[in-house]
Order: sequence, then C-alpha cells, then structure tokens
Amino acid sequence: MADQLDVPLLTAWLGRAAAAIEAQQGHLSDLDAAIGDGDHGANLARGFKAVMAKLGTPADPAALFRTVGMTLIGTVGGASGPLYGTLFVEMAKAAAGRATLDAAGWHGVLAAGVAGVVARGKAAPGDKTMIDALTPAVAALEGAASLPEALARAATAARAGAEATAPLVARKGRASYLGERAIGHVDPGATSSAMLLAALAEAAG
Amino acid sequence: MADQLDVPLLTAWLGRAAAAIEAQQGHLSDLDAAIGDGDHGANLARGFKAVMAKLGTPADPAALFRTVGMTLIGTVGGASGPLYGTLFVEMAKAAAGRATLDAAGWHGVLAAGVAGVVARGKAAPGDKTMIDALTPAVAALEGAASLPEALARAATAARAGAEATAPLVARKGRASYLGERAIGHVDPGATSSAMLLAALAEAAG
Amino acid sequence: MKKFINAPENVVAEALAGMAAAHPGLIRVHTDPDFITRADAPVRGKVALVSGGGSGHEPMHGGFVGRGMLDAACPGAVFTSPTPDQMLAATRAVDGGAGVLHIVKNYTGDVLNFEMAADLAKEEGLDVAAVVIDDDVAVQDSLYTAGRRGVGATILAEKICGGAAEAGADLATVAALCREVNGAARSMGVALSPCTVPHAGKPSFTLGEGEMEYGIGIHGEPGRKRIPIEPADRVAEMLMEPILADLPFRQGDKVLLFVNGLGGTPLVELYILYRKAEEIARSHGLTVARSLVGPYMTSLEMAGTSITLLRLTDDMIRHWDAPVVTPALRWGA
Amino acid sequence: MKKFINAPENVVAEALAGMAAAHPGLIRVHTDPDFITRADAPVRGKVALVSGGGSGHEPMHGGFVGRGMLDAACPGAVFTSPTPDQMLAATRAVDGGAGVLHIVKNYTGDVLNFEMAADLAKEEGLDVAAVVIDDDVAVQDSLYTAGRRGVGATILAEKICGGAAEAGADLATVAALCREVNGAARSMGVALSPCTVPHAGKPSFTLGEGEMEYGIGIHGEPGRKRIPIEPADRVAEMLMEPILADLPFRQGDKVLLFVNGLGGTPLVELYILYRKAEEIARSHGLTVARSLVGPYMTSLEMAGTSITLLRLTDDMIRHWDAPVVTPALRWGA
Ligand SMILES: Nc1ncnc2c1ncn2[C@@H]1O[C@H](COP(=O)(O)OP(=O)(O)O)[C@@H](O)[C@H]1O
Ligand SMILES: Nc1ncnc2c1ncn2[C@@H]1O[C@H](COP(=O)(O)OP(=O)(O)O)[C@@H](O)[C@H]1O
Ligand SMILES: [Mg+2]
Ligand SMILES: [Mg+2]
Ligand SMILES: [Mg+2]
Ligand SMILES: [Mg+2]
Repeated sequence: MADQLDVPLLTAWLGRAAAAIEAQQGHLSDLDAAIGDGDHGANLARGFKAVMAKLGTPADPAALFRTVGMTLIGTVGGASGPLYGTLFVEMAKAAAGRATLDAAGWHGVLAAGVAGVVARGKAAPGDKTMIDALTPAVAALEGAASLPEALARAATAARAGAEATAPLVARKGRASYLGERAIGHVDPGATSSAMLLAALAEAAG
Repeated sequence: MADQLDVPLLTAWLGRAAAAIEAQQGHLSDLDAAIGDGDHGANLARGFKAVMAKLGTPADPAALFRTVGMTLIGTVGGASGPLYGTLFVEMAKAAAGRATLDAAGWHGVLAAGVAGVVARGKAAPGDKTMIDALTPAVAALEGAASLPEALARAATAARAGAEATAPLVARKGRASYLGERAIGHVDPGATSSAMLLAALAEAAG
Repeated sequence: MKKFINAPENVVAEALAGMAAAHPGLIRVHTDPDFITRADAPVRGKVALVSGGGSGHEPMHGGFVGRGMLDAACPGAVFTSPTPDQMLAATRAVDGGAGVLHIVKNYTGDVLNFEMAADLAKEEGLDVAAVVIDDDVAVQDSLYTAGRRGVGATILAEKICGGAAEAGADLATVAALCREVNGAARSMGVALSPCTVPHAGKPSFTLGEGEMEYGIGIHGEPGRKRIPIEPADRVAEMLMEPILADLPFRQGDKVLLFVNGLGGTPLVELYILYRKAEEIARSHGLTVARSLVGPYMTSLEMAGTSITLLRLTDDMIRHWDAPVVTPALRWGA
Repeated sequence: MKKFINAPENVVAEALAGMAAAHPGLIRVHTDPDFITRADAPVRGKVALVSGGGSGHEPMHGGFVGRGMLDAACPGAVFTSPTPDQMLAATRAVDGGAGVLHIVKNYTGDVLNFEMAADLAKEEGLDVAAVVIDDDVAVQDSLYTAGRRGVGATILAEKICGGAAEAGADLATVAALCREVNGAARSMGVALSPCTVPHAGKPSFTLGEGEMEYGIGIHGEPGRKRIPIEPADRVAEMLMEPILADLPFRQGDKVLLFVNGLGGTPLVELYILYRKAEEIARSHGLTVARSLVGPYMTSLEMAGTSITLLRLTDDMIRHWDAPVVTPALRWGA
C-alpha cells in the first residue's frame, strides 16, 4: 500500500495499463466499430507497446509523463493519440520538479492533464467522450484519506462515468455523425480511460 | 416445293432464320460462354433483327444478299460479324445478274460465300469454327435431284458438321486460347451456321 | 480478404516504397516519420502546402505532391490520421521561408494531430496557417457535432491553392483562397459495397444485394440512410439535390463538376453519372466550366461515387488551369 | 449486379455522352456510327492513329484520344469488338492526308473488323496501314491458335506512336515503330475477382475465396491456371517471370514498367506490386527508365492486375516523353 506515486510505481502502472490494453484491444475496437471506425483498440495497443519500448528509467514523474505523452502523440494517430498525448504532456508540466506525488499532488496533476484534454478536444461532460470518464475521476480524487483509497475511488468513478455514456448522443468525434444511432453504445475512449485508471489503482493498491 | 430460290423465298428464309436465332439466342450464348465470351447469341440476334428492319424489297437475290451482308457487318461486331457479313457479300457477288437460283446456282453461290469466309478467317475444316458446318453443307449440295432435296441434305450435313466439332481442339477464334479445355463443347458459330441452313431447307421444303 | 498485399502492417510502407520507385523525378519519400515531398523541396520563397490523412484513399494525398499542388503529404495508417511528428517533419522539410499551409480534412483525429504539429512548428519559429475542409453535406453541421467531414473539396483546394502558391501568393492569400474554395464547394457520396481494411480483414459493413448506403463517408462511416439501389440517373439526382440545396449559387455561375470514384466503380459508370449530373447542373442555370472524372479520393476497393460541385471564381479557374506535375494529376507542363 | 447504370443497352451511349460533356476541349464524340475523335481532327499533314475495341476497358481507348496519342477511337458494345463502319467513319474523319494507322488488339473480332474497314478505306483511296498488338504471354503463341492477345502494350504503342506522328513521322515509319514497340513488349495478368458484363447480369466466372486466375484475359477469358492466392511479392514474381523469360533483353537495357489495375484493385496495391516488380527488373540488370501505374486498361470492376514490360529505345523514350493531352494521359502541355 503506497502513499506516494514515484517512478517505480508509475512504471508499474504503465506496465499494467499496456497489458490491459493489449488484452482488451479487441473489445475496445469492437466498441469503436459500433459507433466509430473500429480502430481504437489497435491505435492504443500500438501506442502503449511503443511506450513500453521507449520508457527506460526516467529521472522523475515529469520525465516519465513526458515520454509517455510524446510517444503516444507520435504513434497512436487518430483522435485519441493527441488527446491521450496531451493528457500526459500536461501532467508532465504539472508534475515538474516533484520526485513523488501524494493524493493531493496526483489530484492536481491529473486535473491539469484533463484540463489539457478539454482544451485540445473541446469536449464537455455528456458529449460521450473520454472526458466522461476522466472528469468524474478527477472529482473523486478530492478529500480521500489515503492515496490507495483516492485511486480506488477514481477508478470506480471513471468506470461509472464510462458506463453512463451508453444512453448519450455523441457531440464530439466520429460518433457524432451518427446522431441518435449512437444511443445504447458505450464510448470506447471513455472505456479505455477507465481501464487506465483501474490499472493505476491496482498498481498502488 | 420450290425449284428455284427467288427473292420472296429468300426473304422467307431470313424471316425464319431471324426467328430461330432470336429463339435460340440463349442457347448460342451458352455455347459461347463455355469456350468463348458468351455473346454469340446476342451478337447474331442484334444482327438479324437489324437485317429484318433493313431488308425491304430487294430487286434480286444479289441485292438481298448484299443488304444482309452489309447489315451484319455493321451491327454484329465480334468475330462472327465480319465472317457472316463476308459470307453474304460474297454470295451477292456470285449471284450478280440472276433473278433466281436453282440447285446448281445456289451451290455456286454458297460455295463462293464460304470461300470468302475462309479467305477472311483463314480457318480450315477441323479448326472448330463455322467452317465445319458450312463446308460439308456446300459439298452436300452437289448432285442433288431437286432443290428441296439439295437444301435438306445441306442442312443435315451442316448439323452433323456442327455436332462433330465437339471433340475438337479449337485453332481459330477465342476458343483457341483454351487448348484442350475446348474439347467436349460444340462450337457456337458452327451451330448458328447449321441453324441458318436448316431455316433455308424449311423455307423451301 | 483478397488483396495484393504481403502483410497488413506493411501496406503503407511498401506502397510508399513503390511510389518512390515509380516517380523518382516527381517526389521523394521520407521514412520514420513517413512523409512525401516534391522532389525539389523546399522551394525558396514559395508558400508550401502540406496535407495528409489516413492511407487507403490513394491517390489522395501522396499522388498530389509535386509542382503546382502539394509540397508534402503525410500518410497515416489505413484510415487512421497521421501523427504530429510526421506533419512537423514535413513542415520543416518544405518550408521555403514563405510559410506553410496545412490543408486538413475535418475529422477529429486529423484536426487534432495537425493542430499539435502546427503548435510545435510555431514554437520552432515556422509560419504555419491551417485551413479545415468540411464540404460533405451528408453530415448535418451543428454546434453539437464534429461538423461536416472533409471530402472531395480537399483535392480541388489542393490544386487551386497549389496554383496560387506557385504564382507567388503569400501565406495569408493562399489560406484565404483555401477557405474560399471550401466555402464554395459541396459534396455527397453513395456506396454500393463496403471495403476491407487490411488490418481488420473483414468488410467494414455489409450491404444487401439490392441496397446502397446514401451519404457514405470515405472510411465506410454510415451515411444518411440505407436505401434500395436506384438507376444511375436517379443516383445522380440524389447526389446533386442536397448539394444544390446547400450551395449558395446563382443562375449563370460557373462551376467545377467532380465525379469521383470510390475505388471499385469503373470509369464507364462514372461517365454515365457525369452525363446526368452535368445535365442537372445545366438545368439549374449553372455552366460547368471545368470537370474532373475518376478515382481520385478512394476508399480502398469500395464501389461507390461522390460528387463535388465547386462554384468557381475567375481566380480559381486560373489556378485550376495552371500547370501541375504530380503522380496523379498532371497538365500544362 | 450493382452498378451505376440505367439500362444495359444504354451503357456505351450514355458513357460516351458523359465523356463528351466532361472533355469538350479535348475530344468530339460522334454517334451512329459511334467513334471519338480529338477535338481538332483532322490534323493536316499528320499521320492519324485509330484504335478501338470492345467497351468496358476504360479509359482504353477513348480516354487516349487527343493531341500526342490517338486521333480516333471506336468503342464496341461491352467486350465486343466494334464494326467496320465505325472504323471506316473514324478513318475518314481523322485522315489528314498523311495516311492512317490502325492499332488493333489481337482478337479475331477486332482483327477481322479492322481488316474489313481498312479494305473499304483503301477502296476509297485512303492510305491505311494496320499493326496488330499481341503482347500477352499468358497465351501460348503458335500457328494453331489465334495467337497471343493484345493487352497493355497497346497503350504504350498508342502513346509512343502518337508522339512520333506528332513529330512528323510518315505512315511507314509510325507503323514500323508500332511493330517495334509490340515486338519489345510483354504482358501478363492475374485476377482476384470476375466482372459482370451489364448485358449478362451475372459474373463471367467464379473464383473461390482463396483463389486467383493466373493469366487472365481482359474479357474474363480463362487464364493459364486457377491457383491459390499468393502474397503480393510472389504475385509480382509470377507475373515478371514469364515476361522476362519471353522478352529478349540484355543486362543494362532500359525498360518501361507498367503496372496496370484491372478496375477493382486499389492504387495502394498497385504500388505494392510495383515496388517488387521494379526490384525484380533491377535484379535482372534492367534499368526502369519510365513507369506507368494505374487502372489504364480495365475489365469493368474486376479486381486484378497486369504487368507490361517494354524494352525501350532512345527513340521510344523521346516519344513517350513527348506532350500528350488526352482525358486519361496528360503531360508536357
Ligand atoms: N473532441 C474530443 N474530446 C475528447 N475525446 C474525444 C474527442 N473526440 C474523440 N474523442 C475520444 O476518442 C475516441 C476515439 O478514439 P480513436 O478511435 O482512437 O480515434 P478515431 O476516432 O480518430 O478513430 C472516442 O471514443 C472518444 O472517447
Ligand atoms: N477465324 C475464324 N474463321 C471462321 N470462324 C471463326 C473464326 N474465328 C471465330 N469464328 C467463329 O466465330 C464464332 C464466335 O463468334 P462470336 O462469339 O460472335 O464472336 P467473338 O468470338 O468475337 O465473341 C466461333 O464460334 C467460330 O465459329
Ligand atoms: Mg476510431
Ligand atoms: Mg463470342
Ligand atoms: Mg480512426
Ligand atoms: Mg465477343
């Protein structure tokens, strides 16, 4: 039970995240095939495979986040590449100069990352995007007693947020072309966001 | 029972021939599909339909043959268009100046037409072409007691010649690309030639 | 899946190698990151044009690189937008000191990746402008969607802006012209068959023997509706109607009529559609002053077509007619 | 059958009307009998080039009519050779006083109809020569067959002879050059899918999911054999091998490599094939000096490809590079 996020723990997170995405690649692409173009799983699997190859031993969390962000930007493509890339690049900026992050520190860092995704993608909550998983996760991090508890709450909130995208009409991304026909399908990007946060809770739990 | 071929009888022949080809169009194209490109029925149906529309009331057999030949040349296309066209154009030349044709006269005229087809297409008997129906028909016209008997014998010889193409390898036309694979199929052009000669025997019989 | 490929993951790299081998006088292919530049890039003092997008739409965009059209194209994976490092490297490679225009089709992925590349290029001190193309009337535009997709107008904008850049126009002028072309162009497509992305190995959707997908996107995105197949003349009407209803035009306007093949539809059918589309344009008082007919923006082997109508200014006509020397579009030189 | 057509019997006429509407500056379409001439025909003092054949192979031949290539093309019904009255009318219309060359693909129908047209034209006092193209190595040539089929070399001959005619060569010289091109060119094709002739309404043959037809003809004629589908690189080898075995060439020869699409095969696959074909040519000591990649001689929507290799002389290169202004092939002007 860790009470600080440091480079080894964050590295463990990415390993779990990469494994989960590889394992769930088909599921993510199937979700995307229903309301998008069916490549979300392949896109992220390509990206996280590259992340694992590139990661090495970063000096601090900021360096780690930056490598992840730049690698995702350079290998994923599509809509999710720049968005996940921005998430990590902005997290790197917010984590600058810190060797470890406690619950409050991680809250600030993730909030900065998600703000970057919103600035880049202009999605609001309820638009049926990854924002619907990420925003409740940030909110859930506030006021937790311990880091593991905070991360567990964030993972649960993200999962609930992702599932809650099913009844929505999409207002951003490829799914927005579908209008009413998107109703009934869970958003793939929200699902992959929930997977990332679940992997973090597991790594720290 | 006619003993001379004159314009009315030849006109009746073409009517019967056009009807037979129209009725057998699918059969001829199926034969062509097996060892060619499947258009022989459509090609000849188009041509004989145009012949019936163009025929009018020609002054003599030569004029009639010439109209048929030129019309076939101008509407059939493919290999059979110029060949059947040549048949009739050469028949026109041989019939020049004659109001009617008796058995001997018709023999000379058809022989001239077939010689034209050979000159144009360079096929020899046994090459699996219309020549395999036409050449025995010319031979069968020789030395008959009456015109109807001559025509009946020619029709029978043409039919036998067409059927005898089945075991042959083709040496001319599209079927020659097939080599051994043409064996077992009757040649479509030989079949249509036999149909034409059968229609003549019926018209005069 | 029946395709002339070796392995799905090598499709883009091997096709790029083929292009490099086939057109050494016209283009250079750069790898890692992947982009194509005209053979003589950078051209000193000329505004450079960069476009790109997922692969599978060939000849768009790589086939339009060369004198008088694009300075560079960035190919992504099949139907997946390329990444910013490709666009950044391409932008650097073709910048001739007069700035670089990014011509971006309106898909979230393309827009975001080009945006990031432009941000990075600007940080390096490069002068970059971007124009987003969104001409597809199949998608209802609204504040609440990602907006209309970019389709056929992209090629027309690339040619016309390429002509203007070659003639010495500055970046602001070329960008304004690009926006003007986009604003004056409308497109609509229909598919008779799906296509198969090599990596997926199965068709992106299924269509019944008697069905067509009206309003299809160039990645096999669903269209407005799935309807019974119609004769060519009726299809031409169904494509022209929403275009003409949407495009602000006046009787007497000159237009460019672009009948595009989506890959699997033979040219003979495109000409049958062109015949009727031109007749419809004329009956609306338009003069079809320029035309383009062929498979220029494809969806792999999809059978289908799209029609793009562009209301022309004299300026656009001049730049359309200007020399172009690319693998796929060539005239005047 | 899913096609953008109105009625099978109107396909050729409506497509011709579409071509006329789309390319008024380049060509004129004449009807009854049907033929296409370049807009400025007849060109005084120039040898005129006439070709033709069944429709369904677009852009061949109508798309190659224009300055620097064909003076006229005669389209037959789909996959059926045209009739002599078409060729005769076309020959009359384009004769500029320097004689007319008929470029004829070696199919019995095409040969016989062109022969009759030439006979009739000569009776009228016109100076006509004919060259028969027979470059398809899939068919074993012998005294006992109709001989090899004419395929991809036709387009190369039309372009090169068009350049020579434009440069002022006389009829005998242009005809000799045409024979020389034909003698130095070899082709081989393969299909992944059949095509459907509109009038027939059903595919011309069937191929299993894992099969390809090796040595296919451009009318869907059966090839050498039906075999399991292979990766692109192996397909390129299988097409190049019989070509190289048949074509008399020496190390160091310059060649033109033409990778043709049969209609339904996307450009991205043609480039993958080109990459390997060029590598094979190089490994045989050949220099690929010129290239052509695209769907130039099609079989409606058939998925497939053919490769043509032409051993070039400097003369051929010069005429290949000369300006050409046709709907489908255009450069240098
Ligand atoms: N503007 C946006 N803001 C936030 N997320 C977005 C936006 N547009 C798309 N997304 C997310 O991206 C996901 C799709 O990613 P992906 O399939 O990899 O890209 P593409 O749509 O280009 O194929 C969607 O499920 C959605 O969650
Ligand atoms: N050189 C030839 N001489 C005589 N008859 C021929 C020759 N070539 C082909 N034929 C005949 O033409 C017939 C095919 O005609 P058709 O199908 O109308 O033309 P195509 O082969 O051009 O499609 C063959 O069945 C054969 O009888
Ligand atoms: Mg996607
Ligand atoms: Mg036939
Ligand atoms: Mg995508
Ligand atoms: Mg035929």
